Amino acid sequence: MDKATSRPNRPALALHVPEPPFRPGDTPNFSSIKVPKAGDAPRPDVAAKAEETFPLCTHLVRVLDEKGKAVGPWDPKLDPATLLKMLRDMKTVRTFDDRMYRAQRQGKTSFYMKCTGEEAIAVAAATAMDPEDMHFPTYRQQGLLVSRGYPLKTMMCQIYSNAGDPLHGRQLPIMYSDKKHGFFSISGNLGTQVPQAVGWAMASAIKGDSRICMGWIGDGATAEGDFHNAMTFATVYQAPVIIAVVNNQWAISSFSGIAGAEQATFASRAIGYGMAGLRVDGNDALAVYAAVKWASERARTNKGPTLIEFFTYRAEGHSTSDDPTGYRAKGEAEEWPLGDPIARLKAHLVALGEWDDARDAELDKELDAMVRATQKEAEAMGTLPQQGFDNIPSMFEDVYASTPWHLAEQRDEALAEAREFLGHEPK
Amino acid sequence: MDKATSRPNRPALALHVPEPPFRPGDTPNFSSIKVPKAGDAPRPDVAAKAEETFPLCTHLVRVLDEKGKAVGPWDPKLDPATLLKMLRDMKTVRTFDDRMYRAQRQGKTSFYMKCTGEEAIAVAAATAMDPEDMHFPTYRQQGLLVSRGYPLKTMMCQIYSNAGDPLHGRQLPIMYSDKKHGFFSISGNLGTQVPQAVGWAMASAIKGDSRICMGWIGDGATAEGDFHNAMTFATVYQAPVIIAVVNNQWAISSFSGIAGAEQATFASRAIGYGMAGLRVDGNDALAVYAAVKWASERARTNKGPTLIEFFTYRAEGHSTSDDPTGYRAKGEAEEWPLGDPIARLKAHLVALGEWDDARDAELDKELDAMVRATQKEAEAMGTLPQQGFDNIPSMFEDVYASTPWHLAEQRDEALAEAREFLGHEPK
Amino acid sequence: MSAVKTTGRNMIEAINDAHRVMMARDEDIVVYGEDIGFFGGVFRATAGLQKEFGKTRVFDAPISEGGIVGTAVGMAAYGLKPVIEIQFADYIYPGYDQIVSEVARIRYRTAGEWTMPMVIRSPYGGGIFGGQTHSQSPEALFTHVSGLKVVIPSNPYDAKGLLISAIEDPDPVVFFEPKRIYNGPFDGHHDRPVTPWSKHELSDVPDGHYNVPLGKAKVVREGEALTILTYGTMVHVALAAVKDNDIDAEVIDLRTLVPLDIETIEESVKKTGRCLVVQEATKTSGFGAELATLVQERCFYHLEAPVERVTGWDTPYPHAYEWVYFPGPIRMKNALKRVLEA
Amino acid sequence: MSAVKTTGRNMIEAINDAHRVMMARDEDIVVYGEDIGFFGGVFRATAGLQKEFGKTRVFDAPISEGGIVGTAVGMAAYGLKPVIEIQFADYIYPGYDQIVSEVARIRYRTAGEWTMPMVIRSPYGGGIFGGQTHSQSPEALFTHVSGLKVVIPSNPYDAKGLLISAIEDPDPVVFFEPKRIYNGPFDGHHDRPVTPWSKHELSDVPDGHYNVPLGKAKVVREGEALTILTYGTMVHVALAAVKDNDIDAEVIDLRTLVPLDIETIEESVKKTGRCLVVQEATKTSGFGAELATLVQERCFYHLEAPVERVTGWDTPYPHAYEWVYFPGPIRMKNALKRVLEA
Ligand SMILES: Cc1ncc(C[n+]2csc(CCOP(=O)(O)OP(=O)(O)O)c2C)c(N)n1
Ligand SMILES: Cc1ncc(C[n+]2csc(CCOP(=O)(O)OP(=O)(O)O)c2C)c(N)n1
Ligand SMILES: [Mg+2]
Ligand SMILES: [Mg+2]
Repeated sequence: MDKATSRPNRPALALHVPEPPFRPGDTPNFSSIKVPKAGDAPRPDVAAKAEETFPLCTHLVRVLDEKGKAVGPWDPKLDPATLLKMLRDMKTVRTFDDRMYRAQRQGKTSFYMKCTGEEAIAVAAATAMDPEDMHFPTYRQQGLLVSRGYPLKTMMCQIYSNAGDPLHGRQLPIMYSDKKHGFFSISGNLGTQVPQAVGWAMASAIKGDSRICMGWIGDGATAEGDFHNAMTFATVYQAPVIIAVVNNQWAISSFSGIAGAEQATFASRAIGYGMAGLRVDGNDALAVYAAVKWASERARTNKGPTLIEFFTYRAEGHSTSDDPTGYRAKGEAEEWPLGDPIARLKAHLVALGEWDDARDAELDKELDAMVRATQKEAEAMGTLPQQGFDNIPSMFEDVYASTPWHLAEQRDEALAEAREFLGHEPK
Repeated sequence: MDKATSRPNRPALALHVPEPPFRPGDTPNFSSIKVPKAGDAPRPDVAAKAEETFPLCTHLVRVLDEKGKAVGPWDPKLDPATLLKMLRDMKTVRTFDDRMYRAQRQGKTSFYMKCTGEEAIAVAAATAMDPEDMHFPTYRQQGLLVSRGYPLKTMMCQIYSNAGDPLHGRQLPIMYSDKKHGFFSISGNLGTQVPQAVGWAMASAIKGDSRICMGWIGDGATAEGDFHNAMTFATVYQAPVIIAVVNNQWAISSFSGIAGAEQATFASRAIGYGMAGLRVDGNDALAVYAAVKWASERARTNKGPTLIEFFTYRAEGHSTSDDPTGYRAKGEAEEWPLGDPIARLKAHLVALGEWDDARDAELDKELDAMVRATQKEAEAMGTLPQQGFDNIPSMFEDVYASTPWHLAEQRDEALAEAREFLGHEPK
Repeated sequence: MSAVKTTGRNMIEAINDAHRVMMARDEDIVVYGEDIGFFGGVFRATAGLQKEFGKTRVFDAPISEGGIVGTAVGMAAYGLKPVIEIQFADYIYPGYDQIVSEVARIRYRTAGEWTMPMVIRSPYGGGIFGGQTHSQSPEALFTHVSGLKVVIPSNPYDAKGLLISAIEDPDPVVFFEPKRIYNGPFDGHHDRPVTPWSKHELSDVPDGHYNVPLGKAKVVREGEALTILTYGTMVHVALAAVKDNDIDAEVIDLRTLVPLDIETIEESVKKTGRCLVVQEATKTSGFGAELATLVQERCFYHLEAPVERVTGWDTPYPHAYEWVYFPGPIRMKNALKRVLEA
Repeated sequence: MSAVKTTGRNMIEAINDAHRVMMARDEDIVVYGEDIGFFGGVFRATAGLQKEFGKTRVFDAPISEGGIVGTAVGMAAYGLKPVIEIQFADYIYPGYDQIVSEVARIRYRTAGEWTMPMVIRSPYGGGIFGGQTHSQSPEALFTHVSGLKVVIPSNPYDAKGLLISAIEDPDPVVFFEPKRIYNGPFDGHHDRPVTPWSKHELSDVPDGHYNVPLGKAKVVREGEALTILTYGTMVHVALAAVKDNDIDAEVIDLRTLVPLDIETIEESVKKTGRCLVVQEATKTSGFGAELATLVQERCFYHLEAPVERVTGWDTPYPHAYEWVYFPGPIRMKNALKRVLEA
């Protein structure tokens, strides 16, 4: 290269490379994270100008205080039945995650991803939206499906790529898709779903429909150009969409600083576009519910899109392919100042007098049994190692609406190969 | 499609499609544009926290008042020689644009793009930066080259794709490139140069160099994912870079609202990333100079990147391929509230007692004569219609550092074809 | 049956009319792209549509090809049929991820629950002194992506009929329009005056709805000496070369690249025993390679000579050297000679 | 000359070592990509580099392939040599515009004033149950782009030597690493136990600097019956098939796809008179089509049979049907039969 110049009065430049506060071996201490008091954040009118929300982009909408009391203007004042359903759904998600993680470890499938510590977000968001509303999720919103009553067995069948998999074994485990439950096909490609969510919302607006849409993305993936594409289109056309950034502090091994979190919150991105923005305690199911409700009412009344950052923590590894002890300090999840979302919602219900430890333990048992039983049923339809040679023609379907000659030829060739490999006609 | 649902208490959604205030046939009236008084904007310390600049993202840094006086904290207090050089450079750009536009109309080349009304921006930016600093320009920063003393004749030769074209006739007219003048090769693909500018700045920081970098982009092109990529990388690594958005209100036929300007200024994008941001009167050479100086000092002292929006107006068509009367009202340029940058700088010099109408007319004449003479020289080296069959082997060079067999074969074939077409050995 | 009313149209007018006909028939069609609304597009393909169908069905988009395609995916998922314009094929790359990873895959990965009926229109090809970034022919970057259909018309009649079929197709179609022949056919003789479409019979374009089916090639000239496989602008260059050199070639206008009309190709090559494939795109890994490979795979024992290629060179499209780059009459002639004399 | 010291290395270790050797020799090399810094990359290719060479030469990048490539362009323009990692080839598309429109073109459009020496590394290919988006083989989307070199190693020795050559090359190199064979060669028999690289002679990797030149193929098996052209994982599948079926094939590991070693190919095919091209990528418009076309263009009169292709199918790579998709031993055997018995 040309020689770097050093000139009078021209100091040497230096590159800043962000580094997370703790690495393996360190003792995590999150006291530097400012956690505003529950109830502190003001709640603008749903029809407020976007700029009224800007202070909330660096604040934190919180409803549940340390004692499990719901406080402040964002308290959604939910009835106990709804609260209990959310608790149940969140626990279901966690139980499901644990079972499926084990199933992967047992070699029953290739891959799994948990959302431990983030259960409140998808579950409360699903609860706050209408069932007809649409979601363009990432891979950590299994709570949407659970909350909307999608069969756990079908989820498991997808994970096992077995005969009950509605996606015919084509997708990586956990890449669910279900139109009826308003859950768009998860993509392996990060970020792509957010402009898609905006497009869906634009379509709904074009048709004078009443359904709105929510697009989900992780903190790390906000760096993709598609995030900007989504923000731009949502702003320009004032699309009835909610864009949710789940900031769980990590993107595989990269901490959120690598996505820009050192200089601004993710909610602040909204300010740059003149979009309404909220930063929300993602481990507080009530705050999540209230924020999504607020944004959905705004979208529903043609007041424009909202960006919501859910501040949370990825309590486990990125996926079954990941071992976080290689890059972050042990015990971070325990130190995380926003606590565990399930414990906090439980405490709230207990504080309300609607719940107690005994019932809680009972529920855990019930869910564990239910998930185990469901797992048995799902496994009766097969696990991954047994898959891959049944119904081979299906593999050549849905590339196009109908099968062109070249795929027909390839299908026949594949069938002949399978026949030879198996020593018999494939099923 | 499924039928759009209409549900109780769920109002019909509607798509908002931005529309510029004036269309052909309308009488433009820009009184709704808020133009803060010159001198009004505060000037934060160069080392200030990024957030101190946020109010400036919706303000407008202006130095020259209506009487041509330089006022307020941003007055760079330039010496008359510098001011006169800027005036001369801006006039040179305009004269050059006019001549080259005509040359295209006369069939001497395929394409041309003017920057009329925007001359202050590139010229004052070049003046404020060090000559060793780097630019990643778009196609409307010819003022950078002019200010840095790049030969007009070489620019013309590039436009004519003739024997004097340093780019060997490979690039569309005006897609200049010159390393010595710190002017990176203009790309036909919008937006790509901004993350490149950030990368260059990162490299300079990695090497402990002292040179900084400026990346340029139009208002319309900010919608590209690459703009976000640039903002993200610049923020994360605190790259010593200035990102300049030239908001000339139009992107071919689309007004800035289609890029998101209805909801936020382009400078505001900076806030979303926690980057310093300035919004500057682009028709005020002194304000441009002062803002670039501020941002460059910031970058140079490892205080991080700055986004600057230059607020201006594209006074002519997009290019020789465009006729703006098809989509915007006549007379917009004349009504533009920020005036003409050349007239304003001239007025300032007159107000300073350093200039007068006679000298101004003299200068115009001189520049006109100089540009015409240069044009003659350039045309003596050929215009586009005569090009295309000389030095054919050069067309196969620089695809790679050395010519692989397949390009060598193709070169020989092309030469044989040319021989046959011309009826003689090509030059 | 009464005679079909026709109107003389160039390719742009034919494409414009296809939009108009389909938008009137199907309320779910939305049209957007850069500068396509009020202004009607830099090539005027969408002129008048916003006025006729309103701003929420025809509108300008931000300069974000990724956003244009990405939102189109969402719209298609909702149930609309987006017909989007990428201003130049050279600028499709920022949308490439959404096209390859999403548009092309969604039917498959959702087992057909979500489909992606959409048309991605884009002017492509050189010959207008557009330099490196207004001249590219990137079709091979799409023919390699399963799940996409790739269509390229060569005249106004086909342009309208194919675009209507593309819009009606249940699958995503990348629709490349050879911009060099928007206003008139081009025979490759850049040094001769051009003729407008009005002199050409295929500019007699029926009013109203009609289809030119996807996946069907057209034998535009019957012949015995060799088979020429081509599409877009090069159809005209090939026809002219055949005429200029007085060769009894069978010229096939593929019209759809994926799925390919293999039957018509095989039938012809088996008859002629010789084959030339012609593309304007850069040579290496172009679609011509797929064509040549298929032909020799399926007609090997009928071939009397290697399948030859006429292509652009493996360089960017250099502004001033346009006519050295463009696969014109001499390149055609030499290749014809090679194929016939081998 | 003293004997070269070697160390047993798998492909990841060889690639890691190439980085280390080159970074020590050339201060202008910077390495970045998603998760490649402290953690050392999801496949560990950059393990230990940050510690050894510091955070400003080895660092994590935001999840923005467009930004990674875009900033690399700027760094190369400055004079550095970026060696960047795209975590999976399936995720290269957001960076496609910068690669195609910028990286590949800048030397040309600046008449050589700016060059783009950089290496874009990315794991590619299937066979690890990665499903549709961790299995793709997109090499043909790059071989069509003039200005890029495309390199694919098939063993640790070549991986290190080719990566060193790629880093030293003055032009941009897209370096695809067959992830299926990172830890051991794979013969396509998914139902048989795998062997680690340590059992393979090409895991005996010299320490320090050495080159395997770009643009040179390697005849990995000499033979007379037919020529097999392939690269990456498929080299091992081809060798195994040849062995299993006791065929005297000449197997050529291309190593560099662009620029191609046409001499070695021609020489071999002219000798054997038969040719099979083998790619893992989807069939239509794959690089195999270019190979088959070149072979029949240049060796037509030596060919006794059509050039056949063994490829993946024209579908996405379906998770559960991995071994139906993968061009394994049976597909190989059938194709060998076709080529030999024709
Ligand atoms: C375009 C693209 N690039 C890279 C990857 C690989 N990848 C998968 S998940 C992941 C991290 C995402 O982090 P974040 O967005 O924060 O989501 P989280 O996993 O924390 O929920 C990466 C880099 C990908 N899937 N797609
Ligand atoms: C990626 C890409 N998309 C589209 C175009 C076509 N195009 C060229 S200039 C232009 C308008 C740019 O407007 P703006 O960024 O505001 O810059 P200005 O022309 O006003 O200086 C468009 C759409 C392009 N060159 N590149
Ligand atoms: Mg995360
Ligand atoms: Mg503009």
